[in-house]
Amino acid sequence: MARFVLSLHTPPSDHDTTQRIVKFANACLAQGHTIDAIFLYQQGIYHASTHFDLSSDELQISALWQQLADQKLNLMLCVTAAQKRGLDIKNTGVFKVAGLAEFAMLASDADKWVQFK
Amino acid sequence: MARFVLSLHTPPSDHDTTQRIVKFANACLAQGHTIDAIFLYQQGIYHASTHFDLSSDELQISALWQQLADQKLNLMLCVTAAQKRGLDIKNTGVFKVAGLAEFAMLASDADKWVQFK
Amino acid sequence: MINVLVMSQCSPFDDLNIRDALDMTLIFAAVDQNVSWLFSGPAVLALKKHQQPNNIGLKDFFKNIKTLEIYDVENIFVCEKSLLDYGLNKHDLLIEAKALNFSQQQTLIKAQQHVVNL
Amino acid sequence: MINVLVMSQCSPFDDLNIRDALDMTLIFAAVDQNVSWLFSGPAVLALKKHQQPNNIGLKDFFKNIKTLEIYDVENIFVCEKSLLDYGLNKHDLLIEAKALNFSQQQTLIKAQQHVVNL
Amino acid sequence: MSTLHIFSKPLNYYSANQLENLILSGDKVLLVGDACFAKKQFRQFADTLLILEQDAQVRAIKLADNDKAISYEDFMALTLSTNQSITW
Amino acid sequence: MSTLHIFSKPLNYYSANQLENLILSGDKVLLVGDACFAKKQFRQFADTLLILEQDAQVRAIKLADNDKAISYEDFMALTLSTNQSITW
Repeated sequence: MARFVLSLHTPPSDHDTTQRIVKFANACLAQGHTIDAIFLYQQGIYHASTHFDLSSDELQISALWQQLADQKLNLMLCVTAAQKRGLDIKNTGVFKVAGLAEFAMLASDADKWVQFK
Repeated sequence: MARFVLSLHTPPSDHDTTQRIVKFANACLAQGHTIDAIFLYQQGIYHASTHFDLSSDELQISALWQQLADQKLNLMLCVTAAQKRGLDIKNTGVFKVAGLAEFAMLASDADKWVQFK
Repeated sequence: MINVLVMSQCSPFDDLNIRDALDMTLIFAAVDQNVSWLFSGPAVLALKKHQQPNNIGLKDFFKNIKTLEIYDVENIFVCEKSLLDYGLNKHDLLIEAKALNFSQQQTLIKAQQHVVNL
Repeated sequence: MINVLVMSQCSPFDDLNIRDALDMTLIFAAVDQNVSWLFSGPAVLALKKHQQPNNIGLKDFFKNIKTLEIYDVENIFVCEKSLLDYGLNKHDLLIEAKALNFSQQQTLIKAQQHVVNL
Repeated sequence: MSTLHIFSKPLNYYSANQLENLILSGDKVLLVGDACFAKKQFRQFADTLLILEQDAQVRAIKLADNDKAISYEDFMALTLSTNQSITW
Repeated sequence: MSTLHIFSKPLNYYSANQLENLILSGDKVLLVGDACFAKKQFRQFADTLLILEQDAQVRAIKLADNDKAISYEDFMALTLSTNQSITW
């Protein structure tokens, strides 16, 4: 069984990329592989906002991440990327504030790093 | 004297575009022209965050907007763009939450609409 | 009444660009301006029939594009060359749109007070 | 120790892309991996000397790029063709960087465990 | 030694001149998202294009004989069977 | 009847084929931000390129005889002296 890290670089308004990383993560888990982290970087950090207000026919961003968190997936965001972009790092929902070094160590130990953007 | 509206479409991490719209706005005001609105749309809405944490050698996003607000400039953001992108619309600092229609009416009456991105 | 042109050049699911352009077009119509919407490059694919984004959880904004007709937004234009580039003809499109060559696009642009690129 | 390649293709002041790539490169060096950074397209301009973004209030990240040498990050590569495209030669660059032709870039890519495009 | 090249947008979003020099004949080219609309443009990079089936389907894209529709499980397996992936 | 065309990035960020058909000889082409690096690429669109002076200066860009450096006041005046502006 392989170990993955996934990184997300696009903002939550990119619904298409969002559904893709979530489906990819679910496929990994379904096949018994390990995902050591999903890491929000660049504009991806805005996914950790707790203030989405989406109508019911829209992709439900927060619910998708919650569903991955419920499976004990390690959801991280880059703190310096967030601070520069105005994200409230005290309220990041299911995402854990982390340093870039933490992710780099996980990526170094992983078999595969797949970028989504 | 002419009447302008300006719209900003890039996120606050695009420091270069940010300095440009602010300098353009100041040039308009210095020449005695009117700016009926600066409107945040698309990724631009993140400029209305109140959570920036930027080191002192970085472009000071919030201070720049404050300086324009002090000159009584009408700073607006698109509420639906903000809701979809996870901005906390109850805390938007010097920016006023507005509908797209409000901006469209101002743009219709303005001599010039200049987009920044 | 002023002339406003909304230009779209992004692919259909590139962020919310097409939807932002749709909102902008509808709102200028709502405040009684003479609004036009020009699709070029991969944006012409936003007018392609039979797409079903709801199958992967995405909003079906093609339904909303169809409402343009209901709201009497009639100035919908597509770049003729871009249709060709993506192998589309007028029958493949969701709504009625006038195909413009480059010289007609120039004329359209020159007639505007405001042009916005979304 | 694994091989990680950071690729930059954005222009210097396009959002924070170059700075994000710099952070990524420095952090992989800090956690003792064999990291390389490849600049191509307009990203080669991020290595151009004598730029002074602080004159318009922007952070002078070129100073930070120079620290790569201090942190012993030595695998800095530029696309030879892109240097040509932007009229730059090696003397115009802030730091020492090896110019690679396409075949050398292919070899570099094939040697990596991870490739990240920022 | 093959590389997986992932594209999510039509070709005009990328610097094409560089791509044709960095994608080798043994490499895999995967189209996801809006890149699925632009199969013809990407054909120059690989005889067989891999296409994420769900993304192509929702976009009403007809696949040609030399297109290979793949599932998310296949996508994941591809990242394991290649040496490295590049998301362009 | 002239249009102001504003570019902030090098040409590869745009669909060039379309641009050359939409920029007319009487139009004004203004380069700001990182577009200033790419004067040579934009020369095809206008004999005289307008260049935002501050943006060119911080990028250490030398101007040619047929470049016209302009201030923010000039930029603003340009939007008034042309019929419409397009920020590409």
